[in-house]
Amino acid sequence: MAMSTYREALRQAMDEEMERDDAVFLMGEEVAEYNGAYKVSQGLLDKYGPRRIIDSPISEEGFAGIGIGAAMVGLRPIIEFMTYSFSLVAFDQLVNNAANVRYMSGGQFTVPIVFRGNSGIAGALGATHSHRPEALYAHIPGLTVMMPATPADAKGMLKAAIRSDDPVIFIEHENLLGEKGEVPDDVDYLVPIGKADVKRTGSDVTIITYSRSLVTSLQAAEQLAAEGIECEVIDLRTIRPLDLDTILESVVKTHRAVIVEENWPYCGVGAGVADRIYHKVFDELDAPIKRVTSLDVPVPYAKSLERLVIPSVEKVVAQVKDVCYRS
Amino acid sequence: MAMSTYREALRQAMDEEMERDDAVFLMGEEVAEYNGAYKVSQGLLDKYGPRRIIDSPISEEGFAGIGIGAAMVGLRPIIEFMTYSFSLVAFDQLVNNAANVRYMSGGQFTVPIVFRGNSGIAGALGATHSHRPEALYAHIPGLTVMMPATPADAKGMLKAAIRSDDPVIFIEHENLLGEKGEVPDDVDYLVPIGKADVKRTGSDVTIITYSRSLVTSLQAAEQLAAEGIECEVIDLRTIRPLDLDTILESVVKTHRAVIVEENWPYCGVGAGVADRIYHKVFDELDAPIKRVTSLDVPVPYAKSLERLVIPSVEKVVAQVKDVCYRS
Amino acid sequence: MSQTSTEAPPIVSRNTAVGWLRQMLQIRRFEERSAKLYQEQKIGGFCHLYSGQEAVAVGSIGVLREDDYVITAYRDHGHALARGMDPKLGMAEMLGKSAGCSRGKGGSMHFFDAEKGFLGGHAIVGSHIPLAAGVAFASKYRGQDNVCICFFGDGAMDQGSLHETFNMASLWKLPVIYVVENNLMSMGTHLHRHSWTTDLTIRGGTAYGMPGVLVDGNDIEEMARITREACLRARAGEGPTFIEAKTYRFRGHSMSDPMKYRSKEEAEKAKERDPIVLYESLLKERGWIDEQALEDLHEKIKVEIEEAIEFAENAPEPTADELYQDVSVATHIPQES
Amino acid sequence: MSQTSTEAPPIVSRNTAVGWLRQMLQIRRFEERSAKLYQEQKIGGFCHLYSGQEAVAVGSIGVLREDDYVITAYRDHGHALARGMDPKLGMAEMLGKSAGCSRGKGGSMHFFDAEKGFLGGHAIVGSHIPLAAGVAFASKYRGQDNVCICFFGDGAMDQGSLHETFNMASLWKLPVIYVVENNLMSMGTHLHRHSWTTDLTIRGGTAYGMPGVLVDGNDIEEMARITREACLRARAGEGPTFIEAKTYRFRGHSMSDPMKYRSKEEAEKAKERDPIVLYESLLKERGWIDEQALEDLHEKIKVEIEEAIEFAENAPEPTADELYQDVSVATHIPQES
Ligand SMILES: Cc1ncc(C[n+]2csc(CCOP(=O)(O)OP(=O)(O)O)c2C)c(N)n1
Ligand SMILES: Cc1ncc(C[n+]2csc(CCOP(=O)(O)OP(=O)(O)O)c2C)c(N)n1
Ligand SMILES: [Mg+2]
Ligand SMILES: [Mg+2]
Repeated sequence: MAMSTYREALRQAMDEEMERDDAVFLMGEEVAEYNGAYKVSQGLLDKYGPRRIIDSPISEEGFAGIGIGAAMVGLRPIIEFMTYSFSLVAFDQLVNNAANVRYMSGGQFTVPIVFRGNSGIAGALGATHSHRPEALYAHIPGLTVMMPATPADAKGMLKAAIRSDDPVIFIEHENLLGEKGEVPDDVDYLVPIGKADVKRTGSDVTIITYSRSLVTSLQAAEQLAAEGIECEVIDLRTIRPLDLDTILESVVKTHRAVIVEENWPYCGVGAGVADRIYHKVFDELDAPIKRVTSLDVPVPYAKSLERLVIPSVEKVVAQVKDVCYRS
Repeated sequence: MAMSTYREALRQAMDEEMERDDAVFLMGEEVAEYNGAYKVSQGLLDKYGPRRIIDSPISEEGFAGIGIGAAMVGLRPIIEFMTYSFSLVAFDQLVNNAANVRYMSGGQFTVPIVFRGNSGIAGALGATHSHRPEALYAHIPGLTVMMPATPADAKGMLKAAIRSDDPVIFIEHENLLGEKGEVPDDVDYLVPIGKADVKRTGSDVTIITYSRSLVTSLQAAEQLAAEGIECEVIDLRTIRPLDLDTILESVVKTHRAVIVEENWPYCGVGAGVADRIYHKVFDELDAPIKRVTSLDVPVPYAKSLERLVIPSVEKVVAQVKDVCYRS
Repeated sequence: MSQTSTEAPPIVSRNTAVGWLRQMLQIRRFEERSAKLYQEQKIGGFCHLYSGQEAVAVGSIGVLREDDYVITAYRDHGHALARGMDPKLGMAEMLGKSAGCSRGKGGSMHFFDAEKGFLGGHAIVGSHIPLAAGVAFASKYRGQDNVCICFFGDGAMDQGSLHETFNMASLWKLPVIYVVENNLMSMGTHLHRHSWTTDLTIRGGTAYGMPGVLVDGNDIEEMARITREACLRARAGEGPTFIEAKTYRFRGHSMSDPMKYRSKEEAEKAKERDPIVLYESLLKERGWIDEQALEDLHEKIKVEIEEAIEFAENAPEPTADELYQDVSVATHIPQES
Repeated sequence: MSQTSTEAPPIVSRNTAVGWLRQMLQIRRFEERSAKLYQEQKIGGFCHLYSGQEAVAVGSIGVLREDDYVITAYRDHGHALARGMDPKLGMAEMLGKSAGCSRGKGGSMHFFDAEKGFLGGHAIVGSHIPLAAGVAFASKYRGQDNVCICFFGDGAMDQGSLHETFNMASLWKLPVIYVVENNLMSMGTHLHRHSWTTDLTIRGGTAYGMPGVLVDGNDIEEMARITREACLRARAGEGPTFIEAKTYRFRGHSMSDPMKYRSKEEAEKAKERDPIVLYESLLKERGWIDEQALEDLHEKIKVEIEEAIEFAENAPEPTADELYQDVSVATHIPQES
């Protein structure tokens, strides 16, 4: 165990998996000579050279497809989107080719590929550069969607994603890149795909969250604890497939749930998760599930407005009290 | 009032609006000389000529963007996707440009455009050609999403969409094109955007549905009536913004709801709607909401398998009985 | 486009030549019968026939090595059979049986055959063009000299995926061969109405610094000769080649296309350059095949295709449990409540 | 690229020339101060400076008519100011105030000014290229002869949207002018590493049957002359023109770019061809401006920009109720439970 940032943890994961398997390579904009627009791939070109660390033109649809083709014949590409907002120009490749090739070929071809990059409402980037596309991809059978919130998970989840034989949509958060934490250095440290993690135990309310919203949720849980409300905070980690068991186990215990996410409210991940909880344990709920999401507007540039759009500790605290019928 | 097919109704809507306003034009693949891959634009080239009925190359991203640019300076484009599965290669244009330009320009530019085409699991087309993208677009603030289920609505909704000053994602269903029904010929017959329609009244259960699933739902309602269960069938018509009032009014009356859709189950429209109902009238529900969706797999080619994927009358009947605790 | 080329010493052995003719006949017959089965509604969905273009697939795929790769669009029966797919598997796929080449999950537009290095059958126009470059990237990455050949239509020239991929393929000298089958039509849209120029070698070759070669796609040996040269370049690490194969599709765009946009005359004239008829007479000229042998060959193929149909019709329907199979390598967990 | 061109009789009047110099100085100053404000964290997000490329925007936009349209990418301050945007509005936008040119909702990358026919400010690389063709389509549709000029960088040459749009613009002879500002870098990637050729006139002109004109983007009057010709073609219904403006960006890709990929020498050498310095000396040569007038001009602009900053800093923050404004023309109904 050593302290590393989320950024370093991601790099360690790629580094270790590239050492382990020559079939793994990294391709994307500025990943090589620039050492990554967000420095996630820092040093990898020096270590692995231009054969395996490849700078691409600004051609997301093209290089996403190149990755898929390479994966169909056995390589294990890591395709970096400088940010996930730019995955929208490659959308068809991910949704039609990566997700369908195995099924449409009756299992003859597999697509062991990882698409990774950061996302989120990262600070005055405006509507085009602040997408949280997780719901768009989680909707699609054939894709796995993972979103780490801590340095340790970033490493263990990315290593698991790279070793997965299926296409993984791996979405990081720009504002978490600098977060520090203990990160295991065992080269076989893997966080299993499809397993949520209870980041804080509590008996009164279950907070279900992922990615940066975990930080917000844990801060809220601290505050609430001081006020005598014990929150259990579940970090989904994998958005598809959803670890419903872990969620239900907690909700059946607390009988109350609040979902916190940076996603838009309608037809997003939170709605998808809420629907499944209600369906399974409707009678266990002492109150309707409350949700804290980004507001339903394109993301504005002005920081003073952007601040209002994203989930805040105050909003989480308020919703938790609400499900507890307290104020 | 005259009998027309859903296809003819769509054509009438475009025809009438083009007569009314020279700023309206139709662009897409095979819309002109071929008279439409699905014959929706039959005869329009003869009537309006190549200036206003324009055949495009297979360049969805390009002509979707051309439509948006033309709309920014005051034209009112109707952009046809041969099928909505092909909108995925134009995804960025719809989600980033059409949806955001007005907001990002502080209201200086508007995008009065209609993107239309059919979608659905239409019969042995396979995974790439059977997309139901409504949830992907309904998630995005700035877009309006409309899906007509009857000839009359097809006409009134499309006319309203063309007159709207905002970008509309107008999704037809391939298997409804031949459906016949009474269609008003009043040139100002408009179905208001954002208004659902109670297609059948009943007191026991509320069935919430849209597009082709309305047909399935109404058939199920018939059967159930024979067994003494009266279903109220709500056709959402507009997916975004959702007409929550009409839904809640019914649910508060029946205390039971079943959502029927061709969408995938996770993070789809049904989940989005269920979440909002629970949030508003949790205590009014005598049973958890049941859902009938397409199964969570890429759409297979074999008809024998495809049949299992989509909502069937049997499945709807079973779920309705389930929320009534009957069998 | 004349046939002078084929007056030069033949570039194939008699056996190979007859094998190629056999494959073209097989494809033609496979599709004529498919058309019938489609009308009988035993085949569903969209069904795009290759009739008239057979020489493009057979001639080019005919010079590949076993370890090379082939990928194409939705008009894929010809390429699959040319690559050696058993027509039984193809026909079973058309009928949506689990014995099909894609286990009944792909259908006419999504044929796959891993054993033969046939990577599909892709129905979103242009979407497989990057995949082909990725396959070629893998060969280069591994230091192998096998190549990937990718077929698409003139309409696909207008997709952005082509542009992005061609720049990278050229920049990185990937061992890929792109063949545009220019049948002059993008569905119902004539080439001159969807492309700024009717010379596609400019759009696909010059524009990306690749050799752009125009070839008569109905001249099978010319097709083979040009493809062989492209393979040599690719294997030598000299990068991609763009081949424009001028051809003509005899049938409608798909089974549901009435072809109003074409005169009977045009269609008739085209039939005069039927690649199969052309090759039959050439082989006869060369004394490589005679009437009798030809008849036997036609007969053999009739039988083969009828057997394929019989196999397909008798094959069992996929069972419900197959629905959730092959979504992913890891056990698929349906997100269904 | 020499300046012989400008030794020919000047194509502009003295007043216009001095006005252009004034605009270039305004842009330069606007951005130098923006850089400071960014470091003070008064400006957020991504901020891409145009310093070194001013002659491209000022020279080309300088010959447009009032009813023409301008659209560009995220490196947009220069084009907005060249089109006559009030620096007060620009600076207020940078500071995220509702008095800004996009009401504080767009930011540095998303400037808009409807009054000036400035259509933004687009931050997804290549995504505005089709919009420009659409604007030109509208002019043609209406039988008007106004044009749309669209600016983008060499990196955008690699986006599929360009390919799809250029084919249609050429096919339909749309009155659009595409200007690639070739500053030889796509972020940290040199041109030769992202484009198969460094001659972009082949990729943007020849490849689409448009005239492809190479011009020294630091020679403002050359830029104006070539653009004027393109406008004439467009207004005459002869279709689009592709202009490759060779230039150089003095600063990093964005404010957060340390520019490790460049040597000090390279940067220094580039400064020798600073378009502003070049034009100042040219105008002095011509006796169109003297030291004194030049100093006054610099001073005037300093004052103007300081006033803009003062205006921006004193402008009120947007209020919470503005958050839901301008999502749509119809009242926006938040789908929030
Ligand atoms: C992205 C996309 N847009 C539209 C379609 C519908 N479509 C299928 S084939 C076709 C015409 C293609 O023509 P061409 O590329 O010349 O191939 P050909 O049919 O002539 O073999 C069209 C428009 C599609 N499948 N994918
Ligand atoms: C589709 C997309 N991919 C990636 C990015 C990130 N990005 C922004 S600017 C840029 C480089 C663009 O270079 P160029 O087009 O030459 O313009 P310049 O910055 O030189 O003006 C990149 C990669 C983006 N904004 N959009
Ligand atoms: Mg064609
Ligand atoms: Mg550049």
